Amino acid sequence: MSTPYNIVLGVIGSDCHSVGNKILEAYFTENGFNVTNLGVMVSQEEFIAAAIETGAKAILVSSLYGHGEIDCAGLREKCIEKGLEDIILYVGGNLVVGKVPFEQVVEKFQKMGFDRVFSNEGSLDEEAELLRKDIQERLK
Amino acid sequence: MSTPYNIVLGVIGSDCHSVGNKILEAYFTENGFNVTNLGVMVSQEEFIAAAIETGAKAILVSSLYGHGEIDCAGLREKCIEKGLEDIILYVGGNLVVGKVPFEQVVEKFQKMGFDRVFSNEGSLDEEAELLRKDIQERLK
Amino acid sequence: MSVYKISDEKFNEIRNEILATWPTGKDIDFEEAIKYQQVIPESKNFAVAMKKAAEEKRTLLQPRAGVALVPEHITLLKYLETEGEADLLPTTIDAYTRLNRYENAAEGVEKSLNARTSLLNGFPAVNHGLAGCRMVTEAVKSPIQVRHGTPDARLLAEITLAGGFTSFEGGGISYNIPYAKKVPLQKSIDDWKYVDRLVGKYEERGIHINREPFGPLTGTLVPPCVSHVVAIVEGILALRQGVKSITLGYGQGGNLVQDVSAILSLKALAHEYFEREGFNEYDLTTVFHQWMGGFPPDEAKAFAVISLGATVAVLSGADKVIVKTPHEAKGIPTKEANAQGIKATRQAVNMLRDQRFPVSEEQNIETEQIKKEVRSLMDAIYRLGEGDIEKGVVAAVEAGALDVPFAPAVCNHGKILPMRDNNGYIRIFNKGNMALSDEIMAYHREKLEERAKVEGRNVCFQMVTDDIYAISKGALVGRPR
Amino acid sequence: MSVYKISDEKFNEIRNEILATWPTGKDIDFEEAIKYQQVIPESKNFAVAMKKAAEEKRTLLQPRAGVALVPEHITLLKYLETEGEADLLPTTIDAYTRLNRYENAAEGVEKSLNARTSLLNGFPAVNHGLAGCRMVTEAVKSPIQVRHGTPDARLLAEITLAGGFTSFEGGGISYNIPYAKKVPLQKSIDDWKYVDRLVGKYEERGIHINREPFGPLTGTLVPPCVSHVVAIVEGILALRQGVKSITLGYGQGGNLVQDVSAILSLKALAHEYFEREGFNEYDLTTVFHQWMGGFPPDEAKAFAVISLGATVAVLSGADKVIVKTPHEAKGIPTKEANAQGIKATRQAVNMLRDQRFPVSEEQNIETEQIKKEVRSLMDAIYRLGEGDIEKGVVAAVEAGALDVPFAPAVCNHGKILPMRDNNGYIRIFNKGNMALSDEIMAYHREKLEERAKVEGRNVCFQMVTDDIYAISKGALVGRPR
Ligand code: B12
Ligand code: B12
Repeated sequence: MSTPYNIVLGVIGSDCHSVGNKILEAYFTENGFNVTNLGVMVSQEEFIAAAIETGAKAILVSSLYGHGEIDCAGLREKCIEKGLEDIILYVGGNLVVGKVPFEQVVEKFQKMGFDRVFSNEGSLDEEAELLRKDIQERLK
Repeated sequence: MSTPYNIVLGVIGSDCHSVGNKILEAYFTENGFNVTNLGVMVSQEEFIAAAIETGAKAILVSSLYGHGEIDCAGLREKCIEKGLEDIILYVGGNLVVGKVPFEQVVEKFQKMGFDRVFSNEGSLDEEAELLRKDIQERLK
Repeated sequence: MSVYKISDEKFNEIRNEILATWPTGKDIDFEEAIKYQQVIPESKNFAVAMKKAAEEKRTLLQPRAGVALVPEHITLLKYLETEGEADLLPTTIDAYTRLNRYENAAEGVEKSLNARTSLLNGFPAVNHGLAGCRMVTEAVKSPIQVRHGTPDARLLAEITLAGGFTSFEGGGISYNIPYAKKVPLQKSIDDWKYVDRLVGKYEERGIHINREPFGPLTGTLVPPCVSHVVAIVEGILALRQGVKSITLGYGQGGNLVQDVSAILSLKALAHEYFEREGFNEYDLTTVFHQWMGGFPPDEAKAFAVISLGATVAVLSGADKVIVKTPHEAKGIPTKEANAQGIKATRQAVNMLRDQRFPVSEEQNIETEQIKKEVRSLMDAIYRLGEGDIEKGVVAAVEAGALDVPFAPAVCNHGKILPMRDNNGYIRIFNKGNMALSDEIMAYHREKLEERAKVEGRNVCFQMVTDDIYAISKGALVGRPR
Repeated sequence: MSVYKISDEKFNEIRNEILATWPTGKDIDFEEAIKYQQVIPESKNFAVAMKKAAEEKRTLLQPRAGVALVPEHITLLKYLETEGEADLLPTTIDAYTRLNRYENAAEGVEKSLNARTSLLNGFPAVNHGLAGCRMVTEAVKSPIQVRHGTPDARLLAEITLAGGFTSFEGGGISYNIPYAKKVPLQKSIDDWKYVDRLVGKYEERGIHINREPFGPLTGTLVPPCVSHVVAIVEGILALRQGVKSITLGYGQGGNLVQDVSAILSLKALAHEYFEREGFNEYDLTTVFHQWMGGFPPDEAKAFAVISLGATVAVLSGADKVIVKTPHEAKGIPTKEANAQGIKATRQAVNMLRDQRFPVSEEQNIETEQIKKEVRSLMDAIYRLGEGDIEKGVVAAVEAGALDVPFAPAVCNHGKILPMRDNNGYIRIFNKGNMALSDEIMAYHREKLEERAKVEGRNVCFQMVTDDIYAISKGALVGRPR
């Protein structure tokens, strides 16, 4: 592990689910990332401001409570607007309302401009590995 | 309740499930039928012999263990052969192997010549009522 | 007692302000609401149902459920009532409404109409207003409750109680710390005093309204002493405003003995402190929440978690059980999945309704331990509040003398670290500033060392993480892999 | 002890006869079978697995499963092993084979081939012969057992043990009385002596084969004392022929305290009587059967019954649990439904594996009560057999001194009527001729009167019927409607 990458972490919208967020912070920090954790109930603006401030390579958005579709719409556009064309956008959690086949969820959020979409069943090891690769890819 | 009708009861084939059989015997007896209970593991021949001997109006066949299809095939034909053209044939229990939609089971056993086909979820009150009606109908 | 009650003048002042915060507020007329509530049959009154359950020693079943639109919500509730055989109905409020973002909720309603499916995670009762709420409460036969997570629920309470609901969940602490980020504790407590006073006003007019502080808090490794103290304090705050029917809750921890001891001690301690505060006339009942933390995604495994929760609920003698569904890990359940959760629970509850968890040495020890811990925390609250519980609880949370694990609220200290011992009891690894004596902590430490020894590792933070994941991965204690 | 053993001469005589009863018998060569068993890895040996489970205080999970054709049966077992996470595998034998009707079974195989689905309710191991059995046992990684219900299982045992199975369920009483109609008890006991002797011969050559008398009998309101006596007697009969690894079983009754007490007393009593009979070298383990009576047709409700069984199994410390499926009420389960049953059980067992049912006054009372009843019945058996257990049990069954409720066998007295008391314990309403003292019966009567009083009806036969239906209708005690 060379210099740690800066990443921004948070739970979007009016979502209060804090347990997973605390675990993600602990995990990514321990695994060599420089984590700015905005906690729960984070607006799109707050994510972008923090990313600009810290020069983050990626924003990791969580949404658990079901309003992910509404809350995440437009984030990619806003990033571009603010000059974050290259920033990696990940999203994970229980992204939509109800038990929906995961492929459909992935499609929906990829269309919105997220680079990768995760369920709540993923392995953190794999997720961190992907993130590291994606960042290195972007840096080339 | 006028004169009690004679009926024959038993569990067909190599089937050992005796609990339901004991309940059916107690129930139909209490409800004014004259029950000849052959118990478990009854062959087609034994059913017919008992029906002839007692002048039964109906044979109530149980099959729980899944081999109902194999064990019941040909019973109607054998009845006719022995001169029991008019006898009412009921069958009930877990009639086939596996969880099969009940309509399919009914169709299968009606084709075999059973007048009525019952699952293991029926109400004994309704079943006794139907039997009384069917016998009266046949007697007209 | 009346010294604590919000004065009528003050109440009306707030009311005028609050009803103006969203257009549907203007339809509320308290006198009309009283008349409306008066004709609701007793069989639909939640407070009466809870009291009866306690008398008959039955455990009533209640699901959670709420969708964006009125007709769909009615269909859902009716299904849970008939097909699901629920005893009590909920109306779970969406997350925008919980944060008073009625514009967002309106947008959600709009989008749901277009998408022909609910895009909200609950029923936006404020947006649907009095008429919408009454359509819902009139459509069902069972007592029905508002379930939410709203730090400022004043408008929601005004609309839903006038709308025919007869129970209202929440409290100034339990609907702030696990549900909000930046709401000062004194603010949410003040706003909930209004809600309790409103309920008190209904009671004064002979309308029984049940109140239920939210027991499970963050639903994740919450030690019984923490949630008990919050429940007892919120109970007292409610009684002070004239509330009469109180249901205190507890979320399944996972160790059977601890869970049974928790329900038993919760009831005993609540009576003790309610009486200490001078209250004698109230109906106290208990509610057991099936596992509130992360669920296993596999539905068969989820059924086992649900059934185990049902088992403990009935064996502990809880008066009500809140039911989860096999879809829990994945998303808001379909009505079918919701009914499945109730059916599994029904089967377990009915099979065990003639049985109680037999009293044992272990249970006596754990019950006494919980009592000791609760008293230690309550003592600190009284001390910090100079005898007053409200002042004390605000100070205690600020000082971390009372601390909720894994909570999002910044007003919460957030230093407590709970962890399971070798038998799955929830113990405290790091107490932060919690007002727990050295003796108490020595007991917890001893129990945790037992586990560490078995696992061949030191008591460490990794155990906490392992424990958080455990049930969703099919175990209770997060053993090293 | 060797006085009881079937002599080699006698054994070989029977063997020649038996192997000739169906063409596949001629492939059996004991020496070749020993060689075959010798190379089966220890990880696949059932006796070893049971012993290890007991040492590690784990509860192993085993489903029931069997279909007509070899490839389908292998697919099924592999699915249960990987997807279902089963610890131990079964091969459930079809009902024709159980009655030695190999022609019918052959017809079933034929028809199944044509229908492209299994029309048999199990795997016809005799028809598939040595080659078929070995294909099955070689295809899986886990220990695998033959489960059936065969009064005369001599050929089945020869073929399956030579075929690589390492455990064999059944016994001369438990596979006659609940499963057969006209087989004399002495006949089935004699035939099972052969099976046990065969296992003894494997043991003498260093091959461990586990034997498991069938605990639940008719699965319907069987009082613990009845099934315990059968289990203990069959255990002794097996030990006499050289069996070393014995797993005694008990079917869930429904009252938690009674079920836990049953497992505890079963183990204690078995050791007591085994030692009394002069045996010291054996491995004794226990198996708990999830609810064996009529199941609720609704799958969510069935999951609750399954989970409750899993809960009691692990809390009682049983070494193995036999798992039901959500399809139980309807028919032989699909492999998916079967796996669901194991998964639900796995979740409950893992969540509770670090917990035991706490010892209580009620449990001590019930454990002592069961012991008293078993001793009373065993005394009668020794008395009737003039000191010999085999002679005694045949005489006891004939006299009704030992009586199995609701059984089909004509050799069984069938006068005993069990019934639940007010807390769901299985008690005896009418003892028939059972060798139970007046003191014991007075206790049962007292308990039943308690229930009658609560229900406002006299202790009556209707209660028995109500109790039989109860679980499938969603309760444990069959209350009047
Ligand atoms: C505990 C819990 C609560 C607690 C939360 C306490 C707290 N402050 O944290 C309480 C009881 C307060 C609560 C409230 C609500 N909840 Co809630 N809750 C849960 C529950 C049971 C567990 C969540 C949890 O802590 N899991 C454990 C952690 C470790 O896992 P995690 O949160 O999933 O996070 C991990 C992964 O998702 C992943 N991950 C997450 N984000 C990201 C991002 C990236 C980039 C990556 C790579 C990975 C990743 O990594 C994390 C760490 O491993 C879930 C259901 C479940 N999962 O079983 C429902 C659930 C999330 N809740 C739900 C809902 C709807 C609500 C409520 C709206 C109430 C309601 N209507 O029922 C309110 C929310 C109000 C609000 N304003 O947000 C729904 C969401 C429905 C949907 N999406 O369709 C769920 C799924 C339950 C359900 N099936 O209905 N809840
Ligand atoms: C108890 C039981 C046993 C006991 C039986 C003890 C005994 N001697 O009676 C034991 C453990 C010994 C046993 C053995 C077997 N069983 Co069994 N058993 C059951 C179980 C759990 C309950 C049956 C029962 O007693 N129900 C209570 C009584 C009151 O209800 P009932 O029997 O259904 O009878 C009522 C109704 O069906 C109806 N009825 C019945 N017949 C008729 C006829 C008419 C005309 C009418 C109107 C109504 C009617 O009225 C009765 C009274 O209310 C059922 C599953 C279930 N239902 O939950 C499986 C079940 C019947 N068994 C089954 C099987 C396969 C077997 C075995 C072959 C072993 C195996 N492979 O698993 C062996 C059978 C060997 C043999 N030779 O028969 C399968 C049958 C599968 C199928 N049809 O696809 C079932 C469905 C379980 C399953 N899902 O796999 N079993």
